[in-house]
Amino acid sequence: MVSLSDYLILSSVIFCIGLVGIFINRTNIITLLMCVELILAAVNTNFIAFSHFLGNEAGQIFVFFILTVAAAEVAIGLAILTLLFRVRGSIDVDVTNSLKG
Amino acid sequence: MLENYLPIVVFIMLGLGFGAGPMLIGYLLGPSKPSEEKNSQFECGFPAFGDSRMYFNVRYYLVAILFILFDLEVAFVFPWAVVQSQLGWFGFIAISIFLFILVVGFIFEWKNGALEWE
Amino acid sequence: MELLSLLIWLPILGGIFVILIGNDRADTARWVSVAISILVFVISLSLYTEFDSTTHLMQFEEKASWISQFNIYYHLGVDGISMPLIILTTFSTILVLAAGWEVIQTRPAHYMAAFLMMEGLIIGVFSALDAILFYAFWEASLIPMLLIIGVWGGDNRVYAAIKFFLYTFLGSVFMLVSLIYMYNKGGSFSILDMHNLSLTATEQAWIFWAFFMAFAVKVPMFPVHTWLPDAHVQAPTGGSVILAAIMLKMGGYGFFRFSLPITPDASLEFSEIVIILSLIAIVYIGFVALVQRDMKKLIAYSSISHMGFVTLGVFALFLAYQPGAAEGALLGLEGAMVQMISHGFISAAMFLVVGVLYDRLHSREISTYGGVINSMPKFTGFAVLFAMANAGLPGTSGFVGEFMVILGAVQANIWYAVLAGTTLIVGAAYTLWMVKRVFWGAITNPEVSTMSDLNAREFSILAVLAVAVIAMGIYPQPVIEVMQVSIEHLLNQALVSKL
Amino acid sequence: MPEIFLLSAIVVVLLLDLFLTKPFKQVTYYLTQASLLITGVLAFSLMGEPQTIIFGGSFILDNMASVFKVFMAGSTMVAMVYTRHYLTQHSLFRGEYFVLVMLAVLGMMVMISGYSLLTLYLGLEILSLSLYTLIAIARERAGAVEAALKYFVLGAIASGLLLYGMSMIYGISGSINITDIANFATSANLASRETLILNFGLVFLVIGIAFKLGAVPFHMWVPDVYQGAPTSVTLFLSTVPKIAAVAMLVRILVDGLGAMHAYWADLFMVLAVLSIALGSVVALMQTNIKRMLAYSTISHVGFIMLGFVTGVVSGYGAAVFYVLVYILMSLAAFGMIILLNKKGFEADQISDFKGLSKHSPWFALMMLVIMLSMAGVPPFIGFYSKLFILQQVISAGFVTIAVIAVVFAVISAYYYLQIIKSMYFEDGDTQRTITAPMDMQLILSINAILILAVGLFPDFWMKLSVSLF
Amino acid sequence: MELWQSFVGLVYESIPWLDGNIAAIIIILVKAVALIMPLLLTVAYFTYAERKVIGYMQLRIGPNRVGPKGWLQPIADALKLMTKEIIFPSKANIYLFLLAPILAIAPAIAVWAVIPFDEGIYVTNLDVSLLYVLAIGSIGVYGIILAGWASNSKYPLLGALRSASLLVSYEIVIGFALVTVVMIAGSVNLNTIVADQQGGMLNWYFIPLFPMMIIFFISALVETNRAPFDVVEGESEIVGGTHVEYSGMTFAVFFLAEYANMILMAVLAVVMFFGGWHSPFEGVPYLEAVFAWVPGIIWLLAKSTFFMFLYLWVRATFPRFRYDQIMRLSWKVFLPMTIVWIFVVALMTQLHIGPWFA
Repeated sequence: MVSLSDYLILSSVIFCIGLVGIFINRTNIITLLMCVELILAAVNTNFIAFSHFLGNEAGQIFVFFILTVAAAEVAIGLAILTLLFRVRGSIDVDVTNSLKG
Repeated sequence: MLENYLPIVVFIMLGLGFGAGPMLIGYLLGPSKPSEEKNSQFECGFPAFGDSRMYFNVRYYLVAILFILFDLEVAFVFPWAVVQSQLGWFGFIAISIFLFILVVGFIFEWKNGALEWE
Repeated sequence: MELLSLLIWLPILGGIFVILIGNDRADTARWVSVAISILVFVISLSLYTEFDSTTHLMQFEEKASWISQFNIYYHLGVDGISMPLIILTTFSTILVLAAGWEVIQTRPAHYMAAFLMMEGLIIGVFSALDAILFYAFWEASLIPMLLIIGVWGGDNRVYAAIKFFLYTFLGSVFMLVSLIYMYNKGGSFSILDMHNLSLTATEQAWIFWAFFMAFAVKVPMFPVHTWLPDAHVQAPTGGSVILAAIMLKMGGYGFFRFSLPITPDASLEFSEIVIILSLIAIVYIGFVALVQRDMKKLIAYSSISHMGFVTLGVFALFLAYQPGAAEGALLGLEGAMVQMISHGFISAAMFLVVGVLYDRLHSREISTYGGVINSMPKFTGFAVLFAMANAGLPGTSGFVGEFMVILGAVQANIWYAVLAGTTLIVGAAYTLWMVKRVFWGAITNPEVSTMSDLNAREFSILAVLAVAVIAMGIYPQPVIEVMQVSIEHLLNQALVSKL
Repeated sequence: MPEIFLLSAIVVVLLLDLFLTKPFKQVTYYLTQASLLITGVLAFSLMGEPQTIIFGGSFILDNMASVFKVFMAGSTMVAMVYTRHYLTQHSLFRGEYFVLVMLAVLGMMVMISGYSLLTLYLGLEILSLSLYTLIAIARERAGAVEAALKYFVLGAIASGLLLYGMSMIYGISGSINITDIANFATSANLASRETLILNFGLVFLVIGIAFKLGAVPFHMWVPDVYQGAPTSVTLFLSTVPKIAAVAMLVRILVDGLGAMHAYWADLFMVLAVLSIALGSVVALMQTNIKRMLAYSTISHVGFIMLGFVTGVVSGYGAAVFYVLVYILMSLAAFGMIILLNKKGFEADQISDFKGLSKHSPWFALMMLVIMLSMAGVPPFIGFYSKLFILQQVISAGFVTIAVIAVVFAVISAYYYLQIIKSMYFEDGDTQRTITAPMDMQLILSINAILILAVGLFPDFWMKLSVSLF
Repeated sequence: MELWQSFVGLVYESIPWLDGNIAAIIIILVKAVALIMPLLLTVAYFTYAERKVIGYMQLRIGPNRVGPKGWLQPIADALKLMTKEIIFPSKANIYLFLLAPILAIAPAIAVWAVIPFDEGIYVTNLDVSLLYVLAIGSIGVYGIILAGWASNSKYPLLGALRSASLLVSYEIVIGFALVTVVMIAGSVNLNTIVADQQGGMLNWYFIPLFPMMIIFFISALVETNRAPFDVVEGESEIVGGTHVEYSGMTFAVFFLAEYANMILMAVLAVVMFFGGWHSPFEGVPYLEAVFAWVPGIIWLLAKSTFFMFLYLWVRATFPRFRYDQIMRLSWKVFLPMTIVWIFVVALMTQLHIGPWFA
């Protein structure tokens, strides 16, 4: 049987991949977004695993909402990306450098 | 419970196999005589011009975004739908509020022309 | 309204009123503000007349709950130490306002208002008996000064203004921290309660240095004095006067009100350091003043040097004190007080003198002038008098304070006294040399001959000051009398160990 | 409940705005103001009610919630007054703007009243999503879009981290309700493994919250967003959400994990000191006033966090007081920037303040008050908030921290002085006049005067802040 | 059923060294073969049927050369496709290019795992089988998008974009339409849904959900890129859309997926709205007895065949829609309709109307 810690290890691995991806990715914003999604996936795994092993649905409900919010986030994120593409002609991380102090 | 999912895994594997297998067969059986002309991208009879990764209408994005949102609403409605007959009027009112807000958003999109497609 | 509140808020509200009058009605604004300042002065005189000089207790007390979260009270009161300073403040303000009469043409109403507000705030500083109230007034008084220097100052005013502000701000935040510390320890922000708060030696040391940061900057003492020449030089005449005459006294007052009574043991322990710094200020800065070409700068440095006497007098008491014979210590303390007041008159006068010259030729360089006596004989008379006072000529107020301090210092250590005494020579040297170069001799600059002598306004201002300087020089007794008891009390506080 | 009203109002305004023709677009604005007003009144009417927890433990009504909501509605109204001027000047006036603001307010209200990890998270996201969109509302400005993107990406990461922490807390405590979590955390017989996992989750929660607050080293978005966003959005986002963030912090860390205070206080202390230091120092080099204020915000946030380091009720009260004060000041400061905006002219440089004291002495004076208050000079309100925090910090025994804080406060005073310098000591190149409508001028003046007035009589507010806990 | 049980028993006995898992997998494989082989055959002959039926409708004969009456035509087609060269466009991303057909066909096959053919006849009985169908079904979009993208050519990209937006638009509609089904059945298990329709035609869901049934059917046409909604291929506009660059078996796989999906949609329509394996004559006094011998699976297949025929019929009858018309249909007509109908069904449930909401 799959144990709780297996899930937790899996989720933490996903989480770390997401996090590392964010920090080493210096080129593409879409990749950034995908890394964020990875983090959320890790969180969801966590919640569901806990929920399952605790016998408590709150975690699953939470996941439901996280998914929704993630979707809304993606919607807005893509919209912003589109805008950025329009004003900049590119969606590389490098182009977001006009704001400096 | 979980063993019910084993067939699913097997079927997905099979599905992938049914994709890969025939192509492999085709690759083995068919001839392979590539030429530059043959391998060039399709164009209506003249040499390809421009970048095929062209800009496309932002409406496609819009549809994608709307899809994400509405699909999620569907996902929210499903659990309710399963048990709605047992929830009684409380469930009805709750989902009404939910759908009402959804509809408000829908009207907003509609009025803003997000659903127009020229 | 109680007397002290009236003294604080009348000028502040008056300032707002003057702002409302606006720059367009400049003359009205001028008259109104001078009227207010005179009114305030008159009211403040009743502090003196009704003052009970037989007690060290706070008088004219007012107490109302202000911030009950921290037991902060709107608590005012004066004793013999603060009362003279308040009167000095109200007095100087009139002079300053009058002195700025025609000189200030840009935004005159704002100028006047700034001074009025500052007057109220400074009176607040001197009369606050609650530490936070004190701190609030202390900091708030920076704001008008900042603007006065920055808006109406000289070419380098921005730098000077900001430097002035930041120096004093930096110094005072440490004071704030230690005030809070004491509040947490004693549960009260009342200064009088803090006097009785028992503190360990370490705490006292920290608190002492925190206070020292605040007050030493303000006084200013030797290593942290550099803002003062800039500020004085760049400020308009009125600003310089207020700075020298009053704001510096806030630092000295702080030593009297906070350092000595709250941290007596630390004061004792570190008194030598302070004394040495004071002596450096007195001697070294005196020499620095000697080489100045800018009159204002020269006076600024001489101010630092003179304020050195104040700190010297204050901290010499620990060395001067001998059991059974508190005379020497008392002399030093009183001398410091007297020195503060007299310096208030003298430095104000000196800056006004320079201001008069500056109004004529728009130059503060000593070398611009020469033979001013030829064109401005009346003015030269005053100028020489004040210069003498500045040099500590007997018969002027300058002599009294310095002499008392030196007497106190003698009790402490003869060498301190000797060193301090040199300032009489150095001070005489730079002041008289300046006088010689500016007023005597032949007219080298043709413009000097065109200078007109004092007008009635200038004359009356300088005359009043001259009277004050001489009166205090000849008969300082009234001043000393009112502070006697309070200072004796302070001495007791300073000498009783808290450990 | 005010939330329900606000939600209905949002729907109404959203729909109404769709059907309003151009000449009547202002109706949206007035409706927004009315909705916010009524929301505030409703929240006010709930004040003093005993604490109740509803919706299965996921929603709390207490005094803190009510006070925060009232304050939030009020400050949003003020922000909207300023915003209208900005929007009309820059042709950004759209109905969605106001709807989004109201949505953000709704999200914040949920955050304030949220009493389970889920409601808190949802509130946070409603807020964040609205803010992302608001920033990008100036579609054609590269800076704004870029700011939106940065805020979005970092905000999403922060949410992710926060959620990860939440999942850990949920996993170990078995509940997402703050009440249960608190019971779990206070229960005496925690195994060391359980404490470890709680701590593990806690770290992520703290990081997430620090992100949202903009504390160093999670502050990267703050300057860019403040600078890039349209000023009216910056105004909104620099002010009101701070209350909500603090409320969330209180709910999770104080109410829920108060027993773990010893653990998170250390983290907070580091974050706070770093924020104060970096915010004060880096701001010195800014020429863009929005960016400068961003760094100043970071340093203010440091002070707010210091209040939570103390771990006592009055310390939390001090933090809350600081937030309220900060919002009052920040509103006024950005209001002043907006005031200088003219048709097609985006005032965002410190040099835009040059010579303000000449042509508009009144507002120069107001700005002087605001800046000095931010610097913490008495008698303005900013001083008392710092005083309160310092008092608490010292009373908790962290004298060194207090000294560091005040030293950096002095350093930060320098850049506030830069603005005063521009206004008073320098002359502008061009004569600029104030074109703002009277209502804005009036509200802005009142706002600035409040900084002084509350500064003279801060007692009530301090007591109120402390009474919330 | 008994036969099956004994077969399973036989497997277990004859290969004693097998542990349970491998045995289970083998059993599943056997089931899969039993399911997929007929499916492929159906696909093959569905293409044939299409050409024939449309041919007759257009008064021509259709394929008639290969084998008697052209019966071997599908086989010939398959052989031809197999021996064609697979062209890899020079600018294409080879891996994605090849992944696309796989992603297209895999869901089309995987979905069948949960389809109930008769009471108790299914590969697996998931509690969430309907969700599984929806979830797996939407993966098909990736195949199309990837195909368009990986080809790195204009027409496929255009086709992919169009296709993707169409698919997702109609997926929402299908989702909402199926919500109403779930509302009545109170379950997302396909078996339960079918079982719930027991008791004669009146109990089938297409009666209370008639509009939804129509919407579902039309959406199914769109989802499978069938005429009159085949703008994705749109030979006359974008010369075959996504598949332009595909040849030989790569193309055949797409083709296979499309037809498998069509069949799937037909079956789903039956399962959702037309009582699945239930006989239409249940509860009808005389006929019920007459047709009692017919196994449920036959009914299911018969009904499905009707729908498959309907596909062809529609194709032969209607002209192609314009793209914007299709989009408008989904967003502005179907979507509001489904939402309204959700309310209606909810109300009917609360008011206990008819035999369906007792």
